[in-house]
Amino acid sequence: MANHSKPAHQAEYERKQHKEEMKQQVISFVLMILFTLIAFALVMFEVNSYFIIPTLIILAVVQVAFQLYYFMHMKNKGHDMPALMIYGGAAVAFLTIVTFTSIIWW
Amino acid sequence: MSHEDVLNPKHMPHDPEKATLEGKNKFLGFWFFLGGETVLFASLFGTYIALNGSTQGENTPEHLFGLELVFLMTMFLLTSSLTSVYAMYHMKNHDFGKMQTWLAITVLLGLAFLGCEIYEFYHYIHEYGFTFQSSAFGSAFYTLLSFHGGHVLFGLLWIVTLMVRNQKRGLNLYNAPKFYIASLYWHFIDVVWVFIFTVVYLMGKVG
Amino acid sequence: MSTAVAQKRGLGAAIWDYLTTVDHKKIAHLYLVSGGLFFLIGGLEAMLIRIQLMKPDNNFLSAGLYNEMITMHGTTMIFLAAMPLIFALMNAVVPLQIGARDVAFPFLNSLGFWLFLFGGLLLNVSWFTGGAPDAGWTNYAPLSTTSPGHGVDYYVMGLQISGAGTLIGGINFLVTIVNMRAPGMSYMRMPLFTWSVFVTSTLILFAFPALTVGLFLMMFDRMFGSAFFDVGLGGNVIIWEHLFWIFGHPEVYILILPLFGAFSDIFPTFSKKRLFGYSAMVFATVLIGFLGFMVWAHHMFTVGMGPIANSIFAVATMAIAVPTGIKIFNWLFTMWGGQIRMTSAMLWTVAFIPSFTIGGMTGVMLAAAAADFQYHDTYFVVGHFHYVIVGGVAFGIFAALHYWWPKMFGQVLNEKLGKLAFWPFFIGFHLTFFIQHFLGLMGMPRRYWVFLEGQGLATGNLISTIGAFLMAIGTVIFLINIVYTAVKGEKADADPWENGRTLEWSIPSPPPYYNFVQTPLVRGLDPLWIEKMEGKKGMTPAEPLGDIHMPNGSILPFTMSLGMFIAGFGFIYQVDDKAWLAAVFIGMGITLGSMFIRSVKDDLGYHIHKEELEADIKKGAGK
Amino acid sequence: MRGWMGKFRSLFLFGALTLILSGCGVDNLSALKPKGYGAELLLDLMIISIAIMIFVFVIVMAIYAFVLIRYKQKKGQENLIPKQTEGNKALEVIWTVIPIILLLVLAVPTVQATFDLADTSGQDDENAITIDVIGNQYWWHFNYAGQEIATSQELYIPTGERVYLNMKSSDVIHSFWLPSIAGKMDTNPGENINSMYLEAYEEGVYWGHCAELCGPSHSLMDFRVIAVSPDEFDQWVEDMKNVDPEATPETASAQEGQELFNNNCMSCHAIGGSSAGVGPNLTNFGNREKIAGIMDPSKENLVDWITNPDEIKPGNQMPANIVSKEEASKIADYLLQLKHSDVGTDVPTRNTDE
Ligand code: HEA
Ligand code: HEA
Ligand SMILES: [Cu+2]
Repeated sequence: MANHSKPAHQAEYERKQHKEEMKQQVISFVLMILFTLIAFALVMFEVNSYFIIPTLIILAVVQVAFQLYYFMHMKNKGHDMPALMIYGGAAVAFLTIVTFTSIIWW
Repeated sequence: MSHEDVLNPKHMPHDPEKATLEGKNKFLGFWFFLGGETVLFASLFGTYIALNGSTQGENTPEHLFGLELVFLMTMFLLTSSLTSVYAMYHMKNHDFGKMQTWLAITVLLGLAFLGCEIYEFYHYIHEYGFTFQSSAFGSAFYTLLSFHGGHVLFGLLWIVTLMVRNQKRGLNLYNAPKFYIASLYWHFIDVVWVFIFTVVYLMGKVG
Repeated sequence: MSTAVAQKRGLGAAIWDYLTTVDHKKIAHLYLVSGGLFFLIGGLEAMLIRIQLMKPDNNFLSAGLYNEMITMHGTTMIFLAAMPLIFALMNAVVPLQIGARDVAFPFLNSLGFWLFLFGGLLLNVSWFTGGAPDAGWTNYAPLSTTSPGHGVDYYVMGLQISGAGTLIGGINFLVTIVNMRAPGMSYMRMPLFTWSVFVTSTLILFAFPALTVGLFLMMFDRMFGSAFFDVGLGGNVIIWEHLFWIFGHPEVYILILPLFGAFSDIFPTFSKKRLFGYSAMVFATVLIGFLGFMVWAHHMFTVGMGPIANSIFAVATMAIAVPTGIKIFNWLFTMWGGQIRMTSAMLWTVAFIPSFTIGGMTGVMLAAAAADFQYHDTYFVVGHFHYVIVGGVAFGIFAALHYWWPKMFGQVLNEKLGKLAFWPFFIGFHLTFFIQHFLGLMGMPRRYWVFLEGQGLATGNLISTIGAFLMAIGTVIFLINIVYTAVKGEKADADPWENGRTLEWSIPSPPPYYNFVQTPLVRGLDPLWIEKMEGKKGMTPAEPLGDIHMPNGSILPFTMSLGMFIAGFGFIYQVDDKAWLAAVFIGMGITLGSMFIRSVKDDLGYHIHKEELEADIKKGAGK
Repeated sequence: MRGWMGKFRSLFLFGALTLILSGCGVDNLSALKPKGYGAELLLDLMIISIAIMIFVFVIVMAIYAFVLIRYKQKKGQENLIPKQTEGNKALEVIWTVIPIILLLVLAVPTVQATFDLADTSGQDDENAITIDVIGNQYWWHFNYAGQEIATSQELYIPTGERVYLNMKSSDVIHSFWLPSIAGKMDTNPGENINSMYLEAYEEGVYWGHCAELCGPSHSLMDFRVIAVSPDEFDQWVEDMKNVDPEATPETASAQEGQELFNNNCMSCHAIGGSSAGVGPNLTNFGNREKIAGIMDPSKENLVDWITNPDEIKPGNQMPANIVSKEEASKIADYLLQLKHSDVGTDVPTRNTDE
């Protein structure tokens, strides 16, 4: 399990890897802030169009994907089961929301 | 792996949060729990959307919501997500001190968020007389928001407990998974908030 | 340390041991005993229902009491009897089947049990405090939100607490199955019972949160003046129906799938043949679980969702017949060409096939949306679901208990008494419920306190009541069997059925508290059978003999749940008197305090030393 | 094993026998004896599905019986190890595909019938009869839209014509079920209205039930639908429009009863007109098939009801003991002579033999 005698260069390599990952995370953070800004701007400046609601939703979904894949490391190895369960939950969530936005008002 | 190894490892592995079986179990179990939470919040969102228009003719979303505060809250929470990522970054580099620092910043941002939320509720109740009981919309709004706010509060208590408890003993293979899943929880709270500001506030304003 | 406690003996020590245990085998006992008691209570309620419906215009129960009776019967049977009995089987068997020493979260396992038990107790306290819930187990708003008294409040709090326990249990088993399998036990080598527990746990994970939310909304409406279901303030009563059934339909598969799994293990054992179409069975299980989430609105065909929604849900529902049919035929062909031995366990299993098939078929008939305008809320539906639930779930639990009893208690249940219990129950079951389909079509709605004279319903109801008494006789004989077997006290072998195929039969009955001295190496499906066919006595170990790490027992799960129980009363009665909020604070204080202790106290468990194990092997633990 | 199967068979025979004994239920109540368009359509659909189910069941049981008889372990075979078959692709495909086909066969008429019964577009037609149905704990209110007619508990419709119902509830959810004419539909509280239609083939008094648990007296929330010929129906409409709520009754007792009724009961009930009070509209009460939907229309029963409604329908809204027994008797005299229309009194009632 734990590699008890870790050579120095290995540790160095891992640090580098972590740094690389951190860089990606900062980038995704910047993008998330950007998406948020766009979303708020669309609404605040009353850019009225047919597409505003779908756009808002897409912005939110992309942002959430960044959270999940970068911040929560779902892109990394060993996340098959977490992904399965999150997608399972998301599928049920989707059905639920569709129901409550449509047939509840028969 | 002996207890001695878990509590005072001579060398920290690459992924300290997943180095022990207990850690792996916690990690996976917590993700599964988040899968369930997804459905929980979906049910709340569904209810909110269904009752969106049931305002009894007053205090409609358009009328109530101000986006400035919401924007501020969003920034607090999104940033706190980044700071908790920094904390985990330092955990992986086995730098306990920096991890604690970043966690502390995360906690402060979380508190700022909660403060804004409490102010917002106070404002609605006292300025508009818009309460949990005034209409089905009111019930749905406060329920959804408070479930999220309750998660924030719980997350804060959790992280603070972990920080205080482990202040003296530093990072080890026993507490690393605990820190890690607390940060997962924190990110999930952020995910929910993204949908809240989109569905409740922005779409509410658009009408 | 549980060894030390076990040696102390004495009743007090034994009770303390069970209060603090985190051993999955003991938790299985706890689930079995409490689930069994609740089954008797639910059964007693069923008997009272049947006595009331014995003849037209009967006045045995009053109208209000009757509604309480059906509500508590349904709720008790589903949440407090069937679910925990299933959890008993899961706890007793799954870790053994995958070659694990314990579940992934022993502490949470115990917490799940105590939450369930305290939730169930809370629900049943309502009988003594002025009236049980009376809005049906489905608790539709606004009947439930306007129901006077505190009955529905007990429903809400009781189910919320026990539901939390179930959710915890579900996550625990998911992680156990993913992370704790013995070397060589790939997913496609898992016994079908384990597979179906996996799928069931996933269903629990995704279905229970919807109930949780529904119950919260109901609680807020009843206790804190919100307006989710108050049409006067813009609320919508259909929200409850959707939330309930988004949970409720997967729930019925949560009930049946583990028993499908049990049958899939029992058929091969008593036919001496491997399961026919193993991969198809796995696939069908997963597919049933998946489809189970897309059909909930078939309970709402008459709500007025419109023909489009009705048609979609009708067709989706029918689709479930396909994977279920695959299972039925695979079971039949497992027996085909085998050597069938009719033990009591097999008797229940074999009886399940026609019974459940009838229930499934009436299910498909119900799924024909338009025709449901006639069936819905009539005794046809009551007939349908008792056929699947009693003919599937109850038969399954009886079968599984006979099958795994030796593993759980170290004794084989008496075969003669086993069969003697079966016959009255089986005949009584068909008598009770077959006729109900016709009663429904002849114009008898369900949840009817009385039916009137001159509607042609008297004979059928009388037959139905007689059948229920036969079922009671069968149950009593089963209880006698348990006592008789315990008193007689004959020890069972490790593999008492001689043809055991899966890992649990490779270790003593009952297993030592650490299950496996050495983790076994799995070389294929039905690992024990493979070794036996190669002339070996038992499994080849995958590791050298070494220290075993074990978790510590803890009283905290008990106190956490107790806290919730106390807080539950506080929530219920603070409506009348705000002083009861004190109970909320005390209860939550106990719960959160226990959680706090849990999180700041290191709990690293202990080790069983090699020497101890070697001594055990001498006594026969390794086999 | 043979004994086992034998018992099983006799069980089914027994079931079938009881079925024959009890017939298919009583006329005008049983869904198995349709007297209207909807019920007939649904029975046809049921028969299709039952046929499919019997087909499948016979196959399952045939394999089952064969396997259990043929492969039961015999004495001396205890050590035999059968061949460990893994599966059989061809067989598995067969028992996947055949059910799919059977289900498609069932799905098509299901969808057709679902759309057919949901088609209430006919109510836009000018001549269409549309009735508002309101479920209450524990009685039914019927309002003939556009005509100043309101009744309770008993609904008059013409035969051979589609009558459209627009349904809702004033309190909890109820369900309007008329097994021998049409299916059922829930009445929900709130804004949303459900629609269905009735089309009765023959004249008759049809029995309906509330089918959604609605409180302690749920099982007593019965109603009647009286189908009469279109001409008679027109006559009925005419009669009902010309009700004089103030008409003076003949006997002295009834006159006193009227006085008492006006003073004590009118705050909730109504006679004539379309006002939906808190309680049922009592127009034409003297011709009602049943009192409160469940009791024979004798004076004795009516007095019992007026003095102690809670003992007859537990949990209902009508207060007990507002009047004394003597007063109730006079009110009963008044109510029982309220015969505003003779239409329907000669319609063949339900078949009551068991
Ligand atoms: C263990 C529990 C369980 C199980 C397994 C099922 C299984 C099924 N159920 Fe059932 N159901 C309940 C428990 C269960 N149900 C309960 C408790 C209620 C009432 C709740 C309440 O209102 O209180 C209910 C109510 C209910 C309704 C609503 C009725 C109403 O209220 O009006 C419907 C409607 O579609 C339905 C359908 C089905 C179907 C299609 C299946 C299918 O899964 C069945 C599939 C199986 C088979 C079909 C048999 C084997 C298959 C073959 C041999 C292959 C060939 C077959 C064909 C081609 C047909 N069920
Ligand atoms: C797991 C689920 C389950 C099980 C096993 C059962 C088992 C039985 N059920 Fe139940 N039933 C439901 C779930 C279940 N039911 C549900 C969900 C409803 C709907 C409720 C609602 O409408 O809201 C329902 C409704 C229901 C009704 C309809 C009521 C109505 O609509 O008005 C009827 C009527 O006959 C009935 C009968 C029975 C009978 C006779 C049994 C028998 O099989 C029971 C056999 C067991 C016994 C007979 C136990 C005998 C034990 C003793 C005699 C010893 C007692 C001693 C002590 C307590 C110390 N049930
Ligand atoms: Cu269902």
